[in-house]
Amino acid sequence: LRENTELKDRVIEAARRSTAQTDRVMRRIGLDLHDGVAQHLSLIALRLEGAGLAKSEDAEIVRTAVVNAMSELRAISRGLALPDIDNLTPSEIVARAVEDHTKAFGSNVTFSTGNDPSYDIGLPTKSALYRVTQELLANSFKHAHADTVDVTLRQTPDALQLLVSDDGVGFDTDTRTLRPDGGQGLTGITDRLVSLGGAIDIRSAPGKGTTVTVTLPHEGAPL
Amino acid sequence: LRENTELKDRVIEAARRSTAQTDRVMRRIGLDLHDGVAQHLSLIALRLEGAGLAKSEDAEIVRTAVVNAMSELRAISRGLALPDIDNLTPSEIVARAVEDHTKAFGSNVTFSTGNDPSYDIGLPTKSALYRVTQELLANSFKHAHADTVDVTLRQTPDALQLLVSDDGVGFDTDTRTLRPDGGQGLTGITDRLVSLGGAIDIRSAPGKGTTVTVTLPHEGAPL
Amino acid sequence: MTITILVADDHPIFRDGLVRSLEEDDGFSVVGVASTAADAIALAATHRPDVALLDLSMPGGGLTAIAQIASEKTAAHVAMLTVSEDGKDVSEALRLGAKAYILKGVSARELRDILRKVVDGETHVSPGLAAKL
Ligand SMILES: Nc1ncnc2c1ncn2[C@@H]1O[C@H](COP(=O)(O)OP(=O)(O)OP(=O)(O)O)[C@@H](O)[C@H]1O
Ligand SMILES: Nc1ncnc2c1ncn2[C@@H]1O[C@H](COP(=O)(O)OP(=O)(O)OP(=O)(O)O)[C@@H](O)[C@H]1O
Ligand SMILES: [K+]
Ligand SMILES: [Mg+2]
Ligand SMILES: [Mg+2]
Ligand SMILES: [Mg+2]
Repeated sequence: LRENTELKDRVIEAARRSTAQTDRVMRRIGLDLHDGVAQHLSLIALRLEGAGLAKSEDAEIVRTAVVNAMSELRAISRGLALPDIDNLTPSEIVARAVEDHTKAFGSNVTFSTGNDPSYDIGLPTKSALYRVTQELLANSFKHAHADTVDVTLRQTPDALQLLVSDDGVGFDTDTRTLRPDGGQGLTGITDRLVSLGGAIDIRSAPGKGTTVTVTLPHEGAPL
Repeated sequence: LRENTELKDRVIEAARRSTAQTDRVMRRIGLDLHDGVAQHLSLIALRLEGAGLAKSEDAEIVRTAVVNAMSELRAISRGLALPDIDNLTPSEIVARAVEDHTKAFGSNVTFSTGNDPSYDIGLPTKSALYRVTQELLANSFKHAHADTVDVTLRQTPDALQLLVSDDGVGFDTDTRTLRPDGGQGLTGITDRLVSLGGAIDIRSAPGKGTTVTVTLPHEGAPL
Repeated sequence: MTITILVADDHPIFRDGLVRSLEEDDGFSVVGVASTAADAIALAATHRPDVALLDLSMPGGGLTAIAQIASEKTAAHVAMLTVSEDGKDVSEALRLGAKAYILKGVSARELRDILRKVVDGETHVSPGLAAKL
């Protein structure tokens, strides 16, 4: 029995490690890109103006390529970096994820929320809240072809409940979720939630839209 | 008892997921960088002359910045991508990792190996062999300040044994390894090995150098 | 004499810049533009260019295109233009029959100089890559 409990702890610990590892790789790459490539590109942009480009078609091509390179780099970095959410409440965090998503993709998302708790939740729970919202919105945008996406955050005394629901194409949850090769998204989310004692429930069927319900205990993780 | 075996499987499965997840994130970012930023930069290099800043001082700054941005991007992509090792034998893979390391860092590494098995090992085991060698050499280079680093690959009928040993500063293995915040390296390696039924053993002490021994069963993973 | 070129690259914006970089010089004429290995192979057979200038990572794979174009001799010369500096890619490309391996990051003028040399029968590998062979 004791061995059993130990093994259960190791499952949670392994999920936690997986999440931490992914975060670390992402942060590292984000920093490398920011400190290296992004700085050189900024310099290019700066000096091109100073050099007083001729009014040639090539000048326009180069200028556009600089803008494109920078915005692609920013998009990649945005996916890698977590914004500064340490001092935000749960509903502010979800609102931020919704805002970042609609700014980037121009899609139509509604958000409703209740009262925030009067105490602070831990940073791992905050990160999970942001990343999970980000990924679920990305899925609805990429796969669902939905007209509307609704995000709801409910708060009970001991848990957060996040619902992301779309009226899009839906999918067969038996075959499409958590396949080892099925994209990083839902697998990554699940690891993140398991490591914090949380859970995910996916309701979908072809033609019926998708509703994902995520539960996260307030207290956060057995860290 | 059955629950017990199930839980053990889940620990291995979680480690495997962690590794796969990290690989996927890295591959995805590598592709995004290659298809986006790198192509725009290439276009800038191609058309800069035509853009009318051929002779100014700024032109030289811009040209240098383009070259620098591209070489940083290549360095990041190099770290992200796994070279083409599908058709290599275990000793060729380790030799390749050693060669890539010495080319990049100009450090002094010796490599000795025995006979390769006459059958093929799986791709997950091959990837693990390359990544583990890459990370252990990077650690010896970054942390050890060693004069020499020796890499040895031994092959028994059912396992590969890789030793990476340096005569550098060493470290206290109790406090420095597998800390959740202790860098992606040793934690990532351990997950990779656990997922394949392998193991890692680290012998080090301040001032005494470091020897890491990695064992990987030939048969590879419970995939 | 005008050098005829077939261009194959799956990145449309870069490809346009590439075509422009050749067309702007009276010595070059782009006779075909492809974005996949299959298109490149077919267009080479149709136009028989002096040089097939191929991207490495495009649908179907640049290596496949080299193999076919070089073995059927539908282009007089094959040259690679790619961001990959992987030694394996370089040696494989040359083994399959490419006469030049050029890293993206070249300027239009450098590129044209290299292509002229290739047509004259020279082999070219971008500096720094030769060490990887
Ligand atoms: N809201 C949705 N509507 C329709 N299909 C969905 C939705 N969410 C997920 N899916 C299906 O489930 C699959 C798995 O999703 P998951 O997020 O794990 O991977 P992905 O989005 O394909 O890739 P990644 O997240 O790594 O970019 C998707 O490929 C898609 O087929
Ligand atoms: N060969 C070595 N010699 C001396 N110290 C080492 C050696 N290998 C590892 N260490 C110590 O162990 C720590 C953990 O190593 P690990 O590879 O996990 O992380 P890192 O190298 O610091 O970061 P990352 O691998 O993410 O770049 C290192 O920071 C270093 O202090
Ligand atoms: K022309
Ligand atoms: Mg997804
Ligand atoms: Mg390390
Ligand atoms: Mg391409």
